[in-house]
Amino acid sequence: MISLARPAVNALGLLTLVALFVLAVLALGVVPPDAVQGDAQRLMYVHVPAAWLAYLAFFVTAVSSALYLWPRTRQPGWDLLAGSSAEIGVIFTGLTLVLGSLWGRPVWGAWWVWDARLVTTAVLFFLYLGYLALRRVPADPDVRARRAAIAALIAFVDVPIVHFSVNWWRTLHQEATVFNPDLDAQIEGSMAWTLLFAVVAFTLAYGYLMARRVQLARLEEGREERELDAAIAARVASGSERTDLEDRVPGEGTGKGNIGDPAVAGAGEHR
Amino acid sequence: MRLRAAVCLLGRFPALAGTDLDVHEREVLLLSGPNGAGKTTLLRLLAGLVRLRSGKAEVLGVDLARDRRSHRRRLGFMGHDTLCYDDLTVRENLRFATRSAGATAATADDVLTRVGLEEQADVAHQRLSAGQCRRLSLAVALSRSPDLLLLDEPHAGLDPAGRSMLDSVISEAPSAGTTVIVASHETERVRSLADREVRIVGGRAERAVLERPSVDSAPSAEGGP
Amino acid sequence: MSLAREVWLVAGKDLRVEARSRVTLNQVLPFGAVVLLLFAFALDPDRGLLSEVAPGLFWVAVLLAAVLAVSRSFAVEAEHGAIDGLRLSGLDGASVFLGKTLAIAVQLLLLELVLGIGVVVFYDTAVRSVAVLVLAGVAATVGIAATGTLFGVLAAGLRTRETLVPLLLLPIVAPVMLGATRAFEAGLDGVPSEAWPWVQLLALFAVLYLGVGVLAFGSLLEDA
Amino acid sequence: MSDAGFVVAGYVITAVVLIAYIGWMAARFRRVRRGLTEEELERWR
Repeated sequence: MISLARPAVNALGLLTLVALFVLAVLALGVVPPDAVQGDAQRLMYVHVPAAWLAYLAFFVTAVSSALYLWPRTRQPGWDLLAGSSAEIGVIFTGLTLVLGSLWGRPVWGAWWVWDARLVTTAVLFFLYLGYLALRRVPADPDVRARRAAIAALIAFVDVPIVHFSVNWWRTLHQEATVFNPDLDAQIEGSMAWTLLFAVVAFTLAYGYLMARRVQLARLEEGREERELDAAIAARVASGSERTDLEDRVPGEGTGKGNIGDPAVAGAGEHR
Repeated sequence: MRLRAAVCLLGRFPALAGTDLDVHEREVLLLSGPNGAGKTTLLRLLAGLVRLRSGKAEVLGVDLARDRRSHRRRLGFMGHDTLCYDDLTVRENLRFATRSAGATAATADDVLTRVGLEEQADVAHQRLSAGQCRRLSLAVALSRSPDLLLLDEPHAGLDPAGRSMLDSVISEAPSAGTTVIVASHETERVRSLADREVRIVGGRAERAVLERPSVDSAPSAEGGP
Repeated sequence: MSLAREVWLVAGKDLRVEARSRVTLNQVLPFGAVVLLLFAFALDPDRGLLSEVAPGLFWVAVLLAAVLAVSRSFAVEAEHGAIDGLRLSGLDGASVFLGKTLAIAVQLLLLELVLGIGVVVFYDTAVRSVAVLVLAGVAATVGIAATGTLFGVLAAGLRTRETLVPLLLLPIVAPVMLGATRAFEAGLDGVPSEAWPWVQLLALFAVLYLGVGVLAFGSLLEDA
Repeated sequence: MSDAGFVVAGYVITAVVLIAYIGWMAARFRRVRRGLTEEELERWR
């Protein structure tokens, strides 16, 4: 299970901060503007790594969900990892879409184009938004984890189908993909290096955010567990106390002691 | 069957908190105790309908922590609800229950007569009265000739004829090889049928209140299957 | 009992409940028709435009109706603890999944038939290949029904299921929506042979999610 | 808006999103930690 000590997380955070700062300097100041697109092309150095990070995050979600479902590797930690990664993935998918729009407006003349890659990313955003909504529904932790893991795999299976079908759709109807945001093979040297650096910097950021998010999830889960243990202990205590006080003639009138007890009163007989 | 320190959650509430319970083969066990004590959850746990959070539970030779499903076809469960579909008739509901459990449709008709619903066989479930619903519930539980019969407040809402029918079902069960566990507030009535009574309080089983030497059950109080 | 008999038992039960309550006939079908009618208002019933976009509108209407059919399928199980009865019955999770999927698919196909006739008549579209329409329709419907049943049971025990099911289901079936629309475009007023790749895609989707459902449904039903 | 305007907007949005997310986590950390004993806090560190 991935878990970093606190100093390591802080060091990673610092490293990320420096890397992102250097990236900003490189991308905004050092690298020359693109011959065709001019300054607008500088958005590539955040847009492309954000998209990479989103896909990486969803991949991590799928792998940890599978590890949770596989009986031999089942550990609550995988569930926390899956949930944390999906959350970061959704944030960066959203960021990718916004940055793509900002890039598209000056270059394509439109905020949104029905390009295959854009549509796929948008569907991905909603897929995992639904997954996060499912995770937020309160339930028994084990039940919730299993449910979420299956939902994550259902969503992940869909990703290649969405991509494939949308790609196909747009190539059959060749209209919109004239402006391809793809990297050309003949990309200029300094641009390529900056982009590579950007991807590394964003991956560091992912590592830092994940470390923090998993720590948070672990703490919150720990608190829930403690509350549950306390509730169980209280229930056990209330039971033994009652038998001491009561004479052992069971009957209809004995429910009285329980009525004032909020835990018991809230329980009801049904699920 | 045997429970050790069983803990079950209903959502985030510990309905069962460290329950210990042994049940002998072919006995009639009464579970008494106040509302909210965990009787219903205990029966649902034995039926494999709720997950065991910690502890051990073994029912009909099956470890519930590992497998909550394979003992179900040997089980009759009568809960608060009928587990039936409003738009189907009594007979259709019962036939679906028996056939899905692998029994024949003829069994369904036998059981219908036994619980006294043969006149209502073609009435839609949504038109049944509360008492008729209880009879249907019992019929569903009996329809698969269970080894273990779990009854949750079975007398509630039944008329006198229905009650005596139910009493005879309970008292005849052991001789047919069936173990019966009844959760009930009608303690006086069920006590006369039961071999043993266990009180459930605050999610735990207290010691047995009533022990009756039974012909069929093992002599030791805490032994059992 | 064999798998086929169990599947049929569950599907037969669901269809019988449906035949008695007539919710699909009396509510879901009119709902789909109203959706198509509203599209016609929204797009200005200029006939040329409507017949051009008819396949897409048709599948949007079907998809919205499918959300209702799925939630109905599990609302029936929620009443009187019927879902507990299903779990206690000892039926295999795979049979319950396939049975419920089959029942939803049958209802949706009937609904599509009626809506389809409505589209052809009122939107004035040509029909070039019935075979394409039937094959694409069946494959798409099975895919929608399978994913719908999966998400239906996933949300069955939850209080927010009415809103959660569409949020989960609609993005997942985006490829079905796309494929079915393209195939219908080809089959209605296009070149029918262009539909085959899309029909294959729809079939792939259906088979894939039938497989996922067979594997995962039992475990989801236990925690519903 | 000029090209440079779009670029600046993009970089600012990226920074804001990152900072907001980290800030949101920090707020939740504070809330959870309020319920912890000293010993548990130590173990977490």
